Amino acid sequence: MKRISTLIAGAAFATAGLGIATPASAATICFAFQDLETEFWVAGHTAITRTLEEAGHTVIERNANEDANRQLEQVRDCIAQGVDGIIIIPQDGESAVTIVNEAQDNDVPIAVFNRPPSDLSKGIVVVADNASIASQAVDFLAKEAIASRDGDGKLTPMIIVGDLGDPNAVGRKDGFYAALENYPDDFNTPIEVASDWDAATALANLEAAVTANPDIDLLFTSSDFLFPTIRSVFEPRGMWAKRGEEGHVVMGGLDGDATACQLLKDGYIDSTGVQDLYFEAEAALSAILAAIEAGEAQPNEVIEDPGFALTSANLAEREMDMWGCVLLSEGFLDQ
Amino acid sequence: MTTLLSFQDLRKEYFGVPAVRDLTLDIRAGDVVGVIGENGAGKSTLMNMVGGVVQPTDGEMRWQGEPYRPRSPGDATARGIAFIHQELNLFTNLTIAENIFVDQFPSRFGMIDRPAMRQRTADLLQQLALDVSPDTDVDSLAPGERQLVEIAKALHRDAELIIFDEPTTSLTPRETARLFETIERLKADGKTILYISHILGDVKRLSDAIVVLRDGELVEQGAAADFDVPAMITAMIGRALGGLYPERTSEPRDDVLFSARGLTQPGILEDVSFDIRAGEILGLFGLMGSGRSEMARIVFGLDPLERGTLALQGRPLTGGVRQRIASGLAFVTEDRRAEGLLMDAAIADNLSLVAIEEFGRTPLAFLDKTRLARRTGQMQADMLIKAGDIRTQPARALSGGNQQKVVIGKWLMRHPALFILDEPTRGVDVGAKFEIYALADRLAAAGSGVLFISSELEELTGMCDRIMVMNRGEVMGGFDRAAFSDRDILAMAFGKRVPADEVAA
Amino acid sequence: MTDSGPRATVSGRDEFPAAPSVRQRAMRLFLSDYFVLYLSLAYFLVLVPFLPTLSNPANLANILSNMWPLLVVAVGQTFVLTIAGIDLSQGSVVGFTSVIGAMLLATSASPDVLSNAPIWGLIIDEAGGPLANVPGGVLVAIVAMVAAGAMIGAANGLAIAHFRMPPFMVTLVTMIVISAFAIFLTQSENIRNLPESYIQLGKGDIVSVYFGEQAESRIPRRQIHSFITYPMLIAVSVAILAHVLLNSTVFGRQVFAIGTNRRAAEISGIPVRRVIVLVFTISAICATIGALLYSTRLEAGRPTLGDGNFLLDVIGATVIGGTSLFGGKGKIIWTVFGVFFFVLLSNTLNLMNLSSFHIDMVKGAVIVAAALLDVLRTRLIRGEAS
Amino acid sequence: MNGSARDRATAVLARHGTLLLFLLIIFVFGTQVPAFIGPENLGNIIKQASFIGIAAVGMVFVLLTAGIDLSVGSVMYLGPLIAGFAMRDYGVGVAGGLVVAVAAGAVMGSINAFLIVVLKVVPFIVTLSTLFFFRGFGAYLTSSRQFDFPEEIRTFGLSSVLGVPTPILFFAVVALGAHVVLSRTAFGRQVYAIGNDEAAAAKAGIRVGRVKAGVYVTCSSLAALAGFVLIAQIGRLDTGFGEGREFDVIAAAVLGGASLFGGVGTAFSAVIGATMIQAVKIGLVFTGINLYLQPMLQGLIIFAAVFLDSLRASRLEMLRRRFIRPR
Repeated sequence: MKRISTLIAGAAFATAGLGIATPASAATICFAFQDLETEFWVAGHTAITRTLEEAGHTVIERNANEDANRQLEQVRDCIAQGVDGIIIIPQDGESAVTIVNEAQDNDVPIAVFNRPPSDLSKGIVVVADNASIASQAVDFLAKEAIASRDGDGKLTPMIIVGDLGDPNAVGRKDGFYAALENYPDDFNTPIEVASDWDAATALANLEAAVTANPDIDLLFTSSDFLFPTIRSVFEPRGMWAKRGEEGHVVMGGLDGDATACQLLKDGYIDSTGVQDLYFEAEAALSAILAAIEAGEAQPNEVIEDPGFALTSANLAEREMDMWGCVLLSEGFLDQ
Repeated sequence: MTTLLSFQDLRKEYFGVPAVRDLTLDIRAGDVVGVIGENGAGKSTLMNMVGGVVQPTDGEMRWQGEPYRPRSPGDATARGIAFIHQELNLFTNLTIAENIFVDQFPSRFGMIDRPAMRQRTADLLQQLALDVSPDTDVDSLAPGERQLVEIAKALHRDAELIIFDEPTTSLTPRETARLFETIERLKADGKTILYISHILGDVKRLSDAIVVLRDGELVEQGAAADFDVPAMITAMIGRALGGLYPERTSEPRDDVLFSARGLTQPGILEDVSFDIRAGEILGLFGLMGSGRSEMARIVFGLDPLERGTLALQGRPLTGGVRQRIASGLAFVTEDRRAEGLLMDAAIADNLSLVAIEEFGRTPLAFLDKTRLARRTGQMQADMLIKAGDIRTQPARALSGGNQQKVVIGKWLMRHPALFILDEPTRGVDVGAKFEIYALADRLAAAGSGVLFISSELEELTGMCDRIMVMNRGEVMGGFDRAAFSDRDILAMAFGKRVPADEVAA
Repeated sequence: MTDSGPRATVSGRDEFPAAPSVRQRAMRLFLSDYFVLYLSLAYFLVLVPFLPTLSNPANLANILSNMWPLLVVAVGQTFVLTIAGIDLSQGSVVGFTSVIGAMLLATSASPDVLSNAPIWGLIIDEAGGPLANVPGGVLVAIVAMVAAGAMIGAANGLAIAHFRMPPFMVTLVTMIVISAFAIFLTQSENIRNLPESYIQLGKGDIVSVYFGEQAESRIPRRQIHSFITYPMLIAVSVAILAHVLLNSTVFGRQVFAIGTNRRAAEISGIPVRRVIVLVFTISAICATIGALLYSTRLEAGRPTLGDGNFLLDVIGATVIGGTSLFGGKGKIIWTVFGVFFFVLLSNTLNLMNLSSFHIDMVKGAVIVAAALLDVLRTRLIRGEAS
Repeated sequence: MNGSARDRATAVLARHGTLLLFLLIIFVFGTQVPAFIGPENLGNIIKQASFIGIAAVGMVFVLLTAGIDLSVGSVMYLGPLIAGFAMRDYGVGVAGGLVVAVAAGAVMGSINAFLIVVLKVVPFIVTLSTLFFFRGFGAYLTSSRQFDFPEEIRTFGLSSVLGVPTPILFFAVVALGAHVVLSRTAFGRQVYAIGNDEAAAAKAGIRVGRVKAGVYVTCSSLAALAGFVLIAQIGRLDTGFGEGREFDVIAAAVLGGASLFGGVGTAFSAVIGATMIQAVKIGLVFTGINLYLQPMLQGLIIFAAVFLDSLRASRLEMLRRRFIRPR
C-alpha cells in the first residue's frame, strides 16, 4: 500500500519540481494546510512539500481538517518546535490574520498561500481572488450561452453552490452573480443548488433541480470536483453533449483540475477558473526562503495571482499554465 | 423412587465468602420439594448452580446418576432442567411463541417455521389452560399469564426438573390457584419440582418434601407432613419467632386524617370514597386488576383524576407529586426496583432522596454534608438496615427486605402524615417482613395514617384496623377488625357487594 | 454518587510502607479516580525521550492553552451525560454565540464582506456593532451571548423534559437549525475587528515566564511563555463551579438521581423537568463560554466554529474521562483528565510529524487502547466490590 | 362519552402521525410545484433516499440491540475504495467490486464487533475510534486524493432493470431482505430479544455475543454497500465522501421509529425515515427556497416529526393502560 501512494506522488510531480534556489543552510519549514480533500489542495501540497524536500529542507506537515481552531493550535505547536518558517494554507481569511500575528509575534517568518487573509499588510501573502476568477470563468460562459441562444427568451442559469460554511464557496458564488449582472436582460434569476461540498448531496439536489427546471442554459459549479456528479445527472437526460452537439449545456467550473482539463479538451465544458498554482507555490517558497536566509523575522509582501479562466477559446495557448492540465499530461487520470 | 439430582459436599464461595457450605442432598424424581430459608440462606446460589448460572467452587452434582457440571444455562436446559426465575425471563417485545422458542427456533430453509411454532405453542398453552393466541405479544399479558408462558417454555423443552423461584409474588389469588393446579398436573405427569417461596403456607400445601437452608447449610429436611408453619420458621431463623405479626400497640384516634370523596376516573375508578383516621392502618384488598394500585397512584398525583376530592388533615390535596409530598403524603410503590430505589446509587443517597432539599443551605443550596451524614446514619440505625458503609454501598447490594426498609426510610425523613404502602412485603423474607409490619405499627402509633395495600389477605387481617375491598374500580365494602373473615373478604373481592356505609363511616 | 475514590489512593501513593506489594500499589493506581490522569502522564513520559519538544515550556503552554476551551464545553456535556442525555447542539451553540458576540462588539466591518448579511444595517455596519467602543460593552455582549445560549439550551430541555422527546433527536435538530441560522446571519462570513479588551479574554496573559538570558534588552516573544492566562482563569473557574454544583449542592444530587432512575426520582418528588431543563441550559451556557474563548483566540465571530469533528472531541473526551453515556455516573474531575488526555493526544500526534494520512489512524487506535484499559479497570473494580 | 369520536380521531392522528406528516409534506410541496409529485420525481426521491436508506437499514439492526455505530460514514468511504482498488488493479469487474465492497464492510464490522463483543468496550467509543481509523486508512491508501473508478461502474450505477433504477432495486432488496431476516429468522428475533433485555437473553441461552457481532457486521456491510451503490452513480470517490453521514443515518432510522434504547424498530423504519428526509430536501430544492433557509426548514420539519412521534408514544402508553372497567 505504501508503494501505491509513493508511486502516485512520484508520477504526478516528477516534472513539477519548482526551480527554487537552495539557501546556504537547510531550514525546517512548517507547512500547515487546511485540508487535502480536493485535487487542488493535494496538488498544491505535493508541489510545496516535494520542492522543499528536494532542496534539502525539512518539512513538518500539519493538516487542520477544515478546523480553524485546530490550525491555530497546530501552528503554535510548530512555533514551539522552533521551526525556521511557516507556510499556511488557511481555512479562511479571518483565521489567517490571527495565525500570521501569532507567528510574527514569535519572530517566525510566515507565508500565506492561496487564500488571502483579511488583512494583507502582514506576512508574505500570495493572493488569489476566488470571486474574480469565478467571474472571469462565468463571463465566458455567459457570452457563449448568449451566442448560442435560439429565440430571444431569457436564459436560465444554474449554480452549484459549495458549503455555505466555507467563505470560499461564497466568494465563488459572488463572482458568478457579479458576472451575470453585466447581462441583466439575458438571464433569469439563477437557480441555486446546494452541494455542501459533498458529491452525494450534490447528486441528489442537482437531479431534483434539473427535474424541476429541465430547461437550463448555463451551469456553473463552484468546484470542478463535481463534474463527474453533473455528468451522472446530465447524461441520462441527454444534456451531456459536446460543444456544437445537440443538448450541450454551456458549463464551467472553478479549480482547474485534471478532469476539467480533459472535459475542456473533449468539449463537454466551456471554461474553468484557474488559480495559477505553480506560480503561487513558487512565489511563496522563494519569498519565505529568502526571508529565512536574510534573517528577517517579519517579512511582509503581497504577491498577486490574478488567476485566469481557461476556456475553449484560449485552451491551446494557456493549457500548460493550468495545473490540472499539467497533471493530465503526466497521465494523472490513467492509473 | 429414584434419585434425580443429588448434591455431594457442594460448596460455592464468592470472593472467599461461602454462600453454600458443603451441602449434601438428594432430590427424588417425581417429588415437589419445597426449598425455604431466609434471604441469604443460599437458596438462590444453590438453584443458580443447578441452573448453570454459576459454577460450584467445590463438591459435585449428579444428574440421573451421572456427574453434572453445567457451564452455562444452556447446559442445564439441554439436560432437562428448567429454571423459572422470580424476575421472568421473557422478552416483552416478542410474541408468546417466539419467547418459547427464542433460543432454538424451528427453521425451514433458514426461515423460522412459523406454522410449526404456532401449533406447538397452541398445544402447550392448551395444556396450561391459557386461552390466548400464540402470536400475542407478551407485553400485553398479565403477570400470571406471563408466568404460564415461562412454564410453557419448560414444558416445551420437556424438562424433567422445573425450578420455581418465588413464582407467586406478582400473581393474583386466582392466578396463584391456577399455578398450583398446574404444578399438581406437572407432578402427575412425573415432573420433579423445586419450589422456592417465602409464603410458607403455599410451600407446605404443595410440597412432598421440605428442605430448610440457613447460612448456606442444610439445617433440616423431611416430609412436608412433618412440618407446620411455626416449625418451618423456627428452622429457618434458628429460633422461635413470637408470631408472624407483631402486636398492634395503639388504637386509631378519632380524628379523620385523610378523606377521599367520589374519586372517578373513567375506565379506572368509579365513585371511590373512604376515610383514614390518624393512627389507623387501613388495609386495601382486591384482586389484581381491582384498581387498588391505580387508586394509590391517583391519590399520589401520578395519574389523572377526572372527578372527586381528596383532603389530608383537612386541607384539599391537589397538584402534582411534589405538592402532595409537601402536603404530607408518602408512597412506597409496588415496584421497588423500577420506581422505589436508585439501585446503583449509594444507600445514603437513596435515604436522602425525598428530603434532599431540606439539606440545602442558601444561597446556592449547598449541601450540609455533615447533617446529611448524621441524618442518614440515624435513619439506618432506626430502620435497622443491615449494610456496610451506606455512603458507598449501592442499594442493589442489599437484600429485598433491607431495600424495602431503605424505601420506607427515605419517606420517613420527611415525617409524612399518610403512608401508602403498596405490596410492601413482596419478595421480602420472613424476618424482614416482621420488621416491616412492626414499622407500620410504629407509624400508626405515632399518629400517621397507613393505607396498606396487599394481595396477601393474611397479612392484612394480621395488621390492619380495618380492611376495605375493591373490585373493578369500585369500593365494594369494608370490615372492621372484629368482623374480619377470610371467606367474606374474598367473596367481596370477587364481586359480592356489601352496604357501603360500613366503610365510609 | 458519593465521593469515595480519591482518599485511599492519594495516601497510598505517598507512603513507602513494607505492607502493600508493588503489585497492590500498581493496582490501586490503576483503580483510582485519577487513572486517566496517570495514563496521560505515563503516555507523556514514554514519549518525551522520542519527542524532546514535548516537554518544552512553549509546548506545555500550548497544551494547556488548547485545553481550556474544550474543557469548558466538555464540562457542560458532563452534566448532560450524567442525566443519561446527550447534547449534540453544543457545537452549533459555539458558532452561533460567537457570531452574536462579534456582531455586537466589532469595532468596524467591511461592506464588501457583510453587506449581504441580514444583520447588515440592522445590527452592524461600517462603524461596527452597537456595543463597539461603548464602556462596559464587552460585559453586555457577554451577557447577551450567555442569554442567547441559555435560551437554546432551555428550548432543548423543554422539548426533552415536557414532551419526552429523545435528547439525541432534539439536539440533532437544534444543531442543524442553529448552525444554519448562524451561517444565515452573516451569510457565511466571519466577523472581525473585535475590540482588544474582548480578545484579551481569549489570549491575554496574566503571568508569563521567561526562560532566556537575563541580560537581553529585548526579550524575544518566543521565549516568553504564558503561564497564567485569562482562558485558564475562566476555564478553571467554570470547572470548579461545576464541580461544586455537581458534588455539593441539592441540584447535583438531583442530577445524579435522575440519571440513575428517572422514574424513581419523579416519584420521590424530585423536580425532574426543572432539573432537565436546567442541565441542558448549563450545557449550552458552557458551550457559550467555550465560544467566548474560541472566538477571541481566533479574533473573529465564526458561524462555523464548532463544526465537524468538534462534537466528537467533546463527547469523546468526556467519555474517556469515565462519565457514562447511560447516566448516573459522572465527575468534573474525570472530564478534566479526559480533556487533558485528548489534547495531549492531538499535540503529540502533531509533534510526531506523522504524515497527515496516519494521524487519524493513530488517533483511533489510541482512543480504543485507552477505552480498553478502562474496561479492564472497571472489571477489576467490580470484582473487588462484589 | 361524547368525546369518543374526537378520541378516535386523535388516536388515529397519534398512531400514524409521522406518516400523515409525510403525506402532508408531499401534498404541500405538490401544490407549490406540481412536478414534485410527478412519477419521475417520486422515483428520484426514493432513488436518492437509497444511499442513506440502505445504511439506515443496517443501523436499525444495531439500534435494536441498544448499540450505536458512528463509523458508518467512514465505512461508506473505505468499503467502496477497497472495491475500487480491486476493480482497477485486479480487474474484478463491477459485480466483483460489489462483493469486495460488502466483504470489506464485513471486515470493518468484524473489527467493531471484536472490540465490542470480545473486548467489551462500549459501542460508542469503539465506533468513534474506528470512525477515525477507517477514514485515516482510506486517506493513507489514496494519499488523500480522489479515486476514479473504471468507467463500467457508471454503466452499472445508472442502469435500470425493467425501468427500475438500480439504486432503488438495491434499496428494495436490502429492505425486504432485512425485513425477512428481522421478522422471520432466529437471528432476527434474537436481535429483538437482546434489545429488550440483554441479561435475560444470555440467561435464556441465546448466544448474545454472536448475535451482537452479526449486527455490527450487517451494519458495516450495508454501509459499504450504500457507499458503493452511490459511488457507482458518480464513478469517483472523494476523500470527504461519507463524512458526518453517521448522523443522517441514525436520524433516518430513529425518525422512522427505531429507538436508541433498543428492542423497537423495523427494517421499514429506515425506509420511511430516509425517504421522508429525502422528500423534504428535494421538496426544498423544488420550491427554490433560499439556500440559507433550507437547512433550517429541514430541521424544523424533522422536529415536527419527532414531536409527533413523542405524542404518539405517550398516546400509545395511555391506550396500553389496562382499563379495569368499561369507560
